[in-house]
Amino acid sequence: MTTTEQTATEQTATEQAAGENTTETTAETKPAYTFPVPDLSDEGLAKVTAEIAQYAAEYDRSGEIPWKGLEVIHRAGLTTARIPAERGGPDVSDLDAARIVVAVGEGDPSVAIILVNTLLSGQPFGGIGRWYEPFYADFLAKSAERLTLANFAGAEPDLGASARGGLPATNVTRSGDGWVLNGLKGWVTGGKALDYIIVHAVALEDGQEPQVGFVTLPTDRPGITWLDTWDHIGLRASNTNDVAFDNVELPFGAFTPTDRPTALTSRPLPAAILAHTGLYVGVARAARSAFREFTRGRVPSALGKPIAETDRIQTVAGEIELQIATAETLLYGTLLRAASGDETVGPQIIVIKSAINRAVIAATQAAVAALGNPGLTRHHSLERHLRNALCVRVHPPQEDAALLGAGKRVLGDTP
Amino acid sequence: MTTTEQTATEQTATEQAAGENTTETTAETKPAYTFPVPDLSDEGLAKVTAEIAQYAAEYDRSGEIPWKGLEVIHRAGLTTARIPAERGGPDVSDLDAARIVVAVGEGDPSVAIILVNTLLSGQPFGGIGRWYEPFYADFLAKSAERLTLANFAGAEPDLGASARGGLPATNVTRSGDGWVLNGLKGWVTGGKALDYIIVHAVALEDGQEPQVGFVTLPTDRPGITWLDTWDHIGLRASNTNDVAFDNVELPFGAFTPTDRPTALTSRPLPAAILAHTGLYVGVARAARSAFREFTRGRVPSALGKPIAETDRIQTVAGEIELQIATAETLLYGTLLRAASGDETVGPQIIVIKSAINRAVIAATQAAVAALGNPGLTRHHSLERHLRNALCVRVHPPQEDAALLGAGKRVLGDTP
Amino acid sequence: MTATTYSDSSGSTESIESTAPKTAFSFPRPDLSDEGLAKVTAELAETAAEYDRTGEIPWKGIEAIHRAGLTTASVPPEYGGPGINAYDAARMVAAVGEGDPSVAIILANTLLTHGTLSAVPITWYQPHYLDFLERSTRGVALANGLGAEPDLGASARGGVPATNLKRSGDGWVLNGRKGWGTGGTALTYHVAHVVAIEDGDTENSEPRVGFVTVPTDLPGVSVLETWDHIGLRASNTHDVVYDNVELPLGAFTELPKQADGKSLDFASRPLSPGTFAHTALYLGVARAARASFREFTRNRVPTSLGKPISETERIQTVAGEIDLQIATAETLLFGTQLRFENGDTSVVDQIPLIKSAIARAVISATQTAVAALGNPGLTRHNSLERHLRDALCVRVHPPQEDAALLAAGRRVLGG
Amino acid sequence: MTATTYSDSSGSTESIESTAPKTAFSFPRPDLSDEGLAKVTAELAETAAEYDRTGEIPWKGIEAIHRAGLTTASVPPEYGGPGINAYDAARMVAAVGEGDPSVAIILANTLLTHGTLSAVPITWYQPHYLDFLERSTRGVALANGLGAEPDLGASARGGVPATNLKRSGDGWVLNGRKGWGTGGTALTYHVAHVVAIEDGDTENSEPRVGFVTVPTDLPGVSVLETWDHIGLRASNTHDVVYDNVELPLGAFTELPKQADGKSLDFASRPLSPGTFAHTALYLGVARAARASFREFTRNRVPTSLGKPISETERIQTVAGEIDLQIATAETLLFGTQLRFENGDTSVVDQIPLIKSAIARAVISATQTAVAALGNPGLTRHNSLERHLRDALCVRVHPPQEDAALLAAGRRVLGG
Repeated sequence: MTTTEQTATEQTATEQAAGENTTETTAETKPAYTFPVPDLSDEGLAKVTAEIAQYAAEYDRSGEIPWKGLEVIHRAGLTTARIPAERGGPDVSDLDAARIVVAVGEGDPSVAIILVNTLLSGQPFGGIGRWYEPFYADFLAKSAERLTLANFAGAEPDLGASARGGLPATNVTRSGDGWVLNGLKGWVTGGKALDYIIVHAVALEDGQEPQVGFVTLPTDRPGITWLDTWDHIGLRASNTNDVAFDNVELPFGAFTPTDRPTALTSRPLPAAILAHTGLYVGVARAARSAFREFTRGRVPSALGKPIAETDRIQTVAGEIELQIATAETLLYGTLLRAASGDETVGPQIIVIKSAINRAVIAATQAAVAALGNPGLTRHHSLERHLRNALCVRVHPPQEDAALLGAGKRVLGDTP
Repeated sequence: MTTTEQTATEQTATEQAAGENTTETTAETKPAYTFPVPDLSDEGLAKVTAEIAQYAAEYDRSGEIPWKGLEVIHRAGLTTARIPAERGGPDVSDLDAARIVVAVGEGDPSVAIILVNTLLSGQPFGGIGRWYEPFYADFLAKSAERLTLANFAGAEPDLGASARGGLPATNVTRSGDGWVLNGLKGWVTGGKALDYIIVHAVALEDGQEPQVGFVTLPTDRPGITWLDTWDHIGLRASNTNDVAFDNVELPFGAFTPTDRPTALTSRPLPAAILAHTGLYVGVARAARSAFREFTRGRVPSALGKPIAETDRIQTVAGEIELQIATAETLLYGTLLRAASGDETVGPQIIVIKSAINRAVIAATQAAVAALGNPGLTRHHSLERHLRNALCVRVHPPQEDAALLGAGKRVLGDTP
Repeated sequence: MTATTYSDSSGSTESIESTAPKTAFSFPRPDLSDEGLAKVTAELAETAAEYDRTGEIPWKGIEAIHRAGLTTASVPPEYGGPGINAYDAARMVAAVGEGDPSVAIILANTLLTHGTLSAVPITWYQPHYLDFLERSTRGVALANGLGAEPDLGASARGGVPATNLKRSGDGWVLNGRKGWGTGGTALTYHVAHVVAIEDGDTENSEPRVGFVTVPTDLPGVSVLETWDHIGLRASNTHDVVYDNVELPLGAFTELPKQADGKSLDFASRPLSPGTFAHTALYLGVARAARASFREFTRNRVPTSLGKPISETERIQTVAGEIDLQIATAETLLFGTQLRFENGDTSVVDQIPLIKSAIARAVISATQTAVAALGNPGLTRHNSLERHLRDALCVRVHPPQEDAALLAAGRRVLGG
Repeated sequence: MTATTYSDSSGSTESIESTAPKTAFSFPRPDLSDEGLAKVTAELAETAAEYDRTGEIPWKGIEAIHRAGLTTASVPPEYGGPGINAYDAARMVAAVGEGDPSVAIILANTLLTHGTLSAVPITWYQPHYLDFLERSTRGVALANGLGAEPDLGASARGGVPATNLKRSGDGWVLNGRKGWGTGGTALTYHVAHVVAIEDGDTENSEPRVGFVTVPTDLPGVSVLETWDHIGLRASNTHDVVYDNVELPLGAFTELPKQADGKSLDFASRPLSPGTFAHTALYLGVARAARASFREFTRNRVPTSLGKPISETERIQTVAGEIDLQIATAETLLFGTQLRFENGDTSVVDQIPLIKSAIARAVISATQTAVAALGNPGLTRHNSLERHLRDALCVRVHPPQEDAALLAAGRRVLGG
């Protein structure tokens, strides 16, 4: 992707879509591209898992953008799996999207989190983000050619996660026919690998109330600086860095106003938001495999057989499996309940997400706690899976907010 | 105890102690009574446990005052164990008081809770209660003759536990030379078995601010009505009933003003307050014995040996023992740390109490969870021990208040 | 046993399946709407506390579910019944369990004996089944499968029953003792797990294990009142004794032999989603606990607070935690059935673990409510105390957690 | 290994105990006041993060504790040392662990090799010990007991070591490999658990198991850099290889035979309170986590909240929970030692369980802090992430929880 290409594409798109601001309006025309339907069989997904897993330890060490894993999911057609049918995409179901994310997360959760953000951003999926049509067309054009990634940028270091409510400090102001963007966004997963960012910002116009909205931003514009802030216990290759905007120029249509954000916990969430959580279910599955491999291979001289053959280790494996069965059933079962028209599940999603988080952490910690040193040394992968699993709690809404929100509902006048 | 005797004793005592209002002033004179020193050896206490335990199931069923168990502890000299040396008592240490309560709680926690209240009320122990000297002299005289019991009455049904702060509605107003007492107290353990109650009340005098204080109240006065409100999951024989006061007449000295109460969580507690918790440590020990007895006796035909010989049951027993070792070390270790001059333990006592509570419940529930039906049927004692253990959380300060209080300290300007 | 005379109308050993007119009966499809089920819940809840106290057979509740058409809801269509599926059976039992879990367990057992929902092939002797259906048209008729024996433990842990049939003339004579015969004297039929002994069998003969259908009004059938449990006190889960009960030859159906020539072993059989019928009733208990928590906290206005405690963040967070556990239980229960229907076969092996996970969630929901409230959660003046005692029974249903964990661990770690 | 030449100054196999002037050395008593220890903590904390990154031997921290007189604090009085007791050793190690747990574990090992605190009789070869003390007067000198072997697992689980001494002329030749040699190349002496093989020993000879003292600068001693752990990353817990290391005959001391003629078995020995030295360092880690939580929450002022999050009830309750866990760990640690000193022998059997309970409290305190904060608890920008990784190592020290539970359960359920 060169700057020249980008600018040309954008100009064309701008002309084509003059006055249009949403994707829906072009839905009638024949799609310009045809994106592949990924192999969603258990075997197909397991192959993807295995291929990505080869590189996961290396990227965990280096913290570099996990290009090899990203190339695997691109080749498998996963990054474009949620592109709508009217734009030529396979538009896989929520359930299949979750299965994809679980499989990729089992291989390398840093790759999976970059993937899930692209899946969530590339379509109004999860209720966040609205694209400027010319940019979306460009995003599709690039996606048809090569690995193309997008993400949503909501949080700001001072504000905390936008899911807790509050106005962003990042803003656009008018400049000629368009806008200039200024501000700082935190925790933008994917970092320099991203092609597009949907930025949560406020539009400041003279004499008007500040207007909250979303800015579609191609990452090759001048004025965008990535700050190398990510140095986390887990998901170390996710490149969840800060990004600063210094007078980034954008066309007028790139800003889409929206309602003032409310806290995530005060409204029902679409079941699709659980896709994020799915990658950690994958981590728990990876921990199970690591536990299995280690305990089947470990033959202490005093015991004379693999420790996997003892009741104690088998019971621990049963506990790990219980937690994974719980996490999987909560994830897939919620999507199925939602799909089956069960309306009671909607308000429960925020707490179900917390329940999955707990199961993921419990599965991984049960494995680690049972093994002593081998669970903690970097000679085995379990140590990495534990560090990755611990990150499950950071995604909004966090547990305390979820519990409080659910409690208010339960104790309110109409439970 | 007849009303005639009581009145006579009280009148005499009133004359003797004219103008005196605290126990300290008579400390110089030779004590009028000599109370026995209880046998505090492990063996001596175990005998008490075994004797009381014989009757515990029966009183759990009937809910009657556990007279047989109370007579055992009276004969063993436990009810008078904390009477100060200057009044002829053995004044056992905090540590020994805790050991006594644990042993009695292991036999019957309903007896133990009546005992611990008498131990806490019979002396300014735990920081609550101040006696009117003539009444204290009468209490000692009765105690020298027969089983004599006292308790503190703080909580009110509308107010909640007084430990959370707030003014009592129960009050004394002036009447002639003395007071009349009116109001309703809740959760007064011991019920009709009590000889004295130290009532937390407010004195209302014309033209003056309400004054909070304690009223020493002999229970044979007219105007005292017990309400049969106790119908609990556990400690069913503790007779923790409500008591109503309707114009109960009292001499002037029976009211002792005190500082306005603050929430228990905002001040360091004396380590002795853990004595209450000790009775539940006894319950956990009783659950351990019940678990041991059942698992050693249960020989399923398919197994052909006692289930106590399986690794699984042994590991559960280990978990029970871990929780009991934790509870005992927290209880005795805190008293020893306090006695050794370790000042850091004072502010920790409120959370240590919660930690003991958790260990007691964990020990009992581990036993129950492992056994299925035999842990839940009334054919075995474990079911009763579980119901009793569940009551550990109701004593103030409750866990949420303790955590909040400790957290404020930790995060305050001088941690 | 009731004194009603009932004489076996046929000595024939032939199945009369072909001669039975399929449309002889017509059982209504119950109202399975949320509103319809809520009405049943409310009606049952009126009498649940009373039956918990007395331990008597909850006839009022049983009659309510009979009137609502629930007891016959799983009668197969070929016998004129609505033949509801496992999903609806779980919804129904959960609603009944929320009202009165003693009624719900009696209902679940009856539903399962109709065979369409059972994991184990349950085959009735046709004349018995037709009689049972005929009685169901005239009034309440209940049945239960009796597996466990006092010495053997739960049949789900494997082993050959001691209860046996011996040949006698044209029929059998039944002797033995069954434990946990939920429903007690209210049952019309038993489906008992027995071994059939033919003349000439030796110690080395492969035992013929199967089920025998027993009308409970035959001479020699009696109930021993052994049930005295912490919860489900009105379930009348007593022992049943067979003393030379004479039965026709056709009343016994042997379980199909497996590939190794042995009878189907309960302990190693895969579970079907129908086995969630029992689990569902405890989901109902957890919901009842949530409702009780809601009611109490909305009405409790401590004078020192001046508003309902339901308006504090602490109580709201507790309510959120309760809701998290209930959402977990619901999604595990219904989500598993949906995964199964959706063709996800990986869930079948996980069913025992998922049942354990639901049990944990039910207990956790209830205990969270109780722990947060102190005395009001433990007194019998409020219903929460009863819900806690009922919830604790969830763990006793086979397969128990330790067995589920060990079996799953072996599967996970196996070759 | 460092290249420093060190030649064994004596080939004598006689103990020179009697000829050693008892007052040849004089080691200062360290400042054990709370303030004195807090100063050490603060100094260590300055460099801990850096050593965690590099994994190098934490020389700055080691020199700080040497200057403070901690490394020689357990030298017995007869050798001129302060011979501190187990209680003060635990306080000291906790303070060092709060600053840098990698330094603390190296300290704890050195303290234990002086023998006065050890559970196992550690006997030095006198010339080695005098040399070790003499070096300690000149600069940092560290020692460690090496028990575990890669194949054998932790020596605390029993078994005969493969590392062995064979007779060679007047002395021994040492061969083998030891795992988890904390301190790595910083160590001056090893006290290694070995088997001594004499000429003429057969396979059936009872193995002579004991300890050999090894100056680390002898030819044939080398360190394999195997340590790459989640936590205690600067502890340099590498493997040690002995390749034909020549030692004098007196360097080996056999462990006393027990009544059954076998050597003292590590796995079945009772633990002494001195074994809490290792546990204490993790108490320090938990305290460091609390301090880190305090600092972060007092300084974090989200714009939407407008005040530090430490002023919210939610964060205060979390801090209370952390404090509860730390109070539990402290009281278990110091309370056990006080119970022991107070003559309460029942606590001895409970020590392995109490260590497990402390481990749970340490992990719980740290995980509670991390779970409440989201990203700030997991990023390496704050120290909490490091404290979590360090705390996770608490479980690896023998006896591990499963072994402790099983052994205790057997004791509880035994005849």
